[in-house]
Amino acid sequence: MNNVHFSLDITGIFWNPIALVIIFAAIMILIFIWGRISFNRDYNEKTAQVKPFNSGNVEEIDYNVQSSNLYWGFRRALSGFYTRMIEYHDGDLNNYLKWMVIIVALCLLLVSGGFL
Amino acid sequence: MITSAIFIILSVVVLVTALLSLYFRDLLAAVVSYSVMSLVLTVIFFQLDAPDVAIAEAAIGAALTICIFVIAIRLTRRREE
Amino acid sequence: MKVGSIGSFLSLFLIVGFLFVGISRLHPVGEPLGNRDVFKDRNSLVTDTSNVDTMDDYFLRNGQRETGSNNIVASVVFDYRAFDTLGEATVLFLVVSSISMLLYTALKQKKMVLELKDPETGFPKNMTRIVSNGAYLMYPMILAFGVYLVAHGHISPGGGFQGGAVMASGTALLLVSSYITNHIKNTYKIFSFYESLGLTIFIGLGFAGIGVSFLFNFLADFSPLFLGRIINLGPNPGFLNSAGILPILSLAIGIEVFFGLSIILVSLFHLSRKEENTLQKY
Amino acid sequence: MGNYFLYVTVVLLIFIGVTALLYKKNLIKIVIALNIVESGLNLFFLTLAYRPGGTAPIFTLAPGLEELKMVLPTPQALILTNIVIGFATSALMLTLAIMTYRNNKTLDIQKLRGVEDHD
Amino acid sequence: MIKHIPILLIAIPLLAAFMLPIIGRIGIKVRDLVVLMVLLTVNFLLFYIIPEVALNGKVMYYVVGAVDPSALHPESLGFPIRIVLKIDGFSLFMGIISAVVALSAFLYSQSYIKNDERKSYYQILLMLMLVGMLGLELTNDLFNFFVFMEVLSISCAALVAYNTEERHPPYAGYKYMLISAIATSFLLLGIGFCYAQYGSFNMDYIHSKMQHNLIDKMAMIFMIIPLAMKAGAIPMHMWVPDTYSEAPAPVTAMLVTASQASLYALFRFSFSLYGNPVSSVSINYNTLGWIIITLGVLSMFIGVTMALVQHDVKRLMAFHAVSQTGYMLLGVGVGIAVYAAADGGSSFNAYGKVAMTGGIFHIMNHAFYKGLLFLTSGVIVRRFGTRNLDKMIGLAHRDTFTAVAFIIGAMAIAGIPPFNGFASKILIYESVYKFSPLLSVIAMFVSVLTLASFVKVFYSAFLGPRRDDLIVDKSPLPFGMKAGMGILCVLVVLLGLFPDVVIETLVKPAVSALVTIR
Repeated sequence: MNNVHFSLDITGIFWNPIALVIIFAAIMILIFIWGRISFNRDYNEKTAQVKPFNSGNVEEIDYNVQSSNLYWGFRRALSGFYTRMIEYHDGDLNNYLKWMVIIVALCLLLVSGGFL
Repeated sequence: MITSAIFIILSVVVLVTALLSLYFRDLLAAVVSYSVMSLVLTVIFFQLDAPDVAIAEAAIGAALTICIFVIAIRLTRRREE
Repeated sequence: MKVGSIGSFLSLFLIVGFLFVGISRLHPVGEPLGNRDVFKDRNSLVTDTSNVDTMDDYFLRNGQRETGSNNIVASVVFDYRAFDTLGEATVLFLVVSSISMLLYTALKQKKMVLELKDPETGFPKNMTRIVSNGAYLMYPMILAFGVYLVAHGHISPGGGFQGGAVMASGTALLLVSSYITNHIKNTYKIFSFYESLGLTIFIGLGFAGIGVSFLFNFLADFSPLFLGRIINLGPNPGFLNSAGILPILSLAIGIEVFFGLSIILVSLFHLSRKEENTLQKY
Repeated sequence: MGNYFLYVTVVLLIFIGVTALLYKKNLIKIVIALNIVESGLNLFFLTLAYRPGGTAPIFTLAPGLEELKMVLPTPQALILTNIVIGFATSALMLTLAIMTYRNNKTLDIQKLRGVEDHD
Repeated sequence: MIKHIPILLIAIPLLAAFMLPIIGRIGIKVRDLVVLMVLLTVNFLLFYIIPEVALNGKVMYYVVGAVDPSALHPESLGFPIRIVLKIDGFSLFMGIISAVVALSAFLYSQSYIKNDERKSYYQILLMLMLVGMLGLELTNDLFNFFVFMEVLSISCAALVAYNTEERHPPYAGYKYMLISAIATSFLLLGIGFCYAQYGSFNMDYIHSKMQHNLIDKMAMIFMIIPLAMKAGAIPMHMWVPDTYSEAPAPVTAMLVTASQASLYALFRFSFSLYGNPVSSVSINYNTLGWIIITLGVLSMFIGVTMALVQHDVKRLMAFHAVSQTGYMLLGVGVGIAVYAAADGGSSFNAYGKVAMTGGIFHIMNHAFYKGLLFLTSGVIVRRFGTRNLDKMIGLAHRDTFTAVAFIIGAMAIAGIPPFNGFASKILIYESVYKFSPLLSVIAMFVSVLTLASFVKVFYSAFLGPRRDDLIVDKSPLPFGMKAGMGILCVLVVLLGLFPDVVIETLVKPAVSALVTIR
């Protein structure tokens, strides 16, 4: 316990969480004070602001973005990848086991090739 | 030499019954041939000078396992679809 | 998934090929131990470690002297590797608990059905008197054989597992032949109590030896009258009151295995009995 | 020779069992296949323990001290354990299969994938 | 009495579990108290031996049933004949993780699981799950390892299928059991080959006699790959989301730890059983390391990309479990790859050891924050009666405690300072960067995606207006659930604020227990 300095210091890596927390708290206090001075409150319960728009909507509205569609652009861009991946995760137990057998065989090939 | 011959014959029986128990579409027949396999294995274990294991295999592998298999088949369905 | 299918098939053949290569290179286990000279100096009381180079060789030379059991397999199961046996008993206890937990709701749901004959399948619900009486006649004999196996575990082939399994097959016979599933709740309570009792005896004996070490065979040299009889080394007929805690451990495992397997059988059988009228046609 | 043939049997049993595990669709059939693999493993350990011309490692049954040669006791003890573990495993799997059947009315792997409403 | 601690750690929970059916008839309160006391005792014993094992570097041996339990074998005999338990730094590290998570899962499930007769079976299984984990972490005997692996698998499978009346859980339990049964069968085949070669089951003895010929390498493959499957490495991970999402929440938190136990065994086998980098005949460490790195990087990337598009909250978290396992595999894999490098260990000392430290520290962090996240998911699912994220909103109005716990867990898993995920991830990033910059960049990118997917969960489930009509269960949060989450919350924050304390006391001894040569 002698070399404990409350900071992470291992062979070239330095990281001090306590200092970060103190700095972070100081910044937050500054922002809070600044916000008390200059922010104006525009949250109003009587406008459409309070309506849900992400999940749990009562009526279907055209700007409804459900949480499963949240990263739709990402999914669209990688649609080929995702189709393949979801095909692999089809819940079929036989396929799950096949992968293990394939990996075992590949590693055995590495052994026989003298690589392992 | 005699023991070798016994081993070879019994091994062939074990392999055939194992294949049969996977081949039958009727699960009850499959379970019965599995139990035959277990019984023949018991004889092999006895020939391998392991009487302790042979008794255990006879009681558990050939009797109790079959019992729960049959109950399970009774509770589900008999044909493999 | 076509690629995976073909790939796994090829992989299977590859693995089998490797296994064949592996088994062709196996050297006979324990062959260099020169077992023929083992029993020359049988009556020396020191531990025989000369030229012992494998574990099994040590067991064969010293097992009889250290544990007082003629059956070396029993001495390995209940003394040298008794901790494995404890784990294995745990597995059985675990499965009994899981099956009780999983079937709890299903067993509680429906009312008991007591029809004599299933109209759809035509299976008789009660066997004929010959079968059930025959089973009743057989049952004590099976039990007696099981008890014999348990009690003579350290002398002849047998022991806790085997005896318990044989006795449990008697339970299966009784269930199949006469359909005793009344009083399921009481049966269940009694069986689970005895199962816990067997396991508690086992682990309690383990704790009893903790002055030296856990599962230490403290009765082996304790008293010649109580389970500590010194046997002649080498081939001998053996005595029931030798081998220290081995017979008690064997008895505990026998109780546990018998009641545990019986609980599994009774609960599964009871479920099938309950659902019989909802069985589909074969 | 017979010894070596038993090893071949072991490998073939494991091969048969694993193949069935990979290609059979019925839950109960899969349990049978698993039991076959376990039987192969049991046979493997006992064949390792076997020595031609030996006797069982029990002194009550042994012949005289001369030419006493015993098979190895440890694998036999382990296989005793493994047999009970195998029984326990298959009992649990069959119970789970029964519960699956009660809830889904099928035992076919491809019909009960369990991920239908996720993708 | 201190020399008996290794066996007491396993035997006390076992005794309690065996007697629980009898104790349960006395009264429910007594039963709960007994289980709580046993779990506290196990925790206490583990923390009690930290100074001796971790700080002084002593290895505790326990020979079960011998005349002198701390002497390894009779003097003139070169090998142990009985089962040996061994506690070194790594075992102790994993044991502490298991015991702490088990304690909080038990506290949580006291309120989460309905209080009927099934609950005593549930408690038995939970305790035996802890026994299985502790057993396979403490043992030094291959067959005993197999037995405890079976104990662990069977209890996990039964607990996964706890909700038997719902549609999917029994089949999920079947899946878990089949996967485990196959894994343990292959493991037993490997153990058989080891026994055929060396006539013993003791890991240290086999390690000292290891010849590294073809059969040994085959046995290694048969032992390591099934363990990787049980730890959930890609491409053998597909069972993970299927089973984790169907289990009750506290069980899922324990399942994460069970997977870590398999990971422990993988590292243990590749170092303590096969590791001998300075001998002339040895396995090729570079290849083995790259195999593990490849599995790890694939796990990280595919796990997180699959998690991003899920809309089942528990399935999403399960994919994250796969993804985070990749970090550990990456860290330790880099360590293995440079373990026997030709430069005489200078690269290993420069960054390989740090990578291993990071990877192993990540095991602890992952077990805690992922356990915490799964416990909060239990609250979410209970409140809304569904696992679908589309049907959730505004839980933060009602459950502030859960929301705070979720934020802490999510920030920890995304590697945001000052939580514990960052402390281990920075070690992995920096050391892996010296090994291969690309891998480090991938690891950071995966962290970003992790944050993105947890933002999605937080946004869907906690933010938004209050909607009481969607909430099924309106009862206040019970004390037990708060306590379970609270313990893990505190640990996550503490590990983040004082990472060096844990690294010095627990992680570095764990690394040096694995790395015996250098």
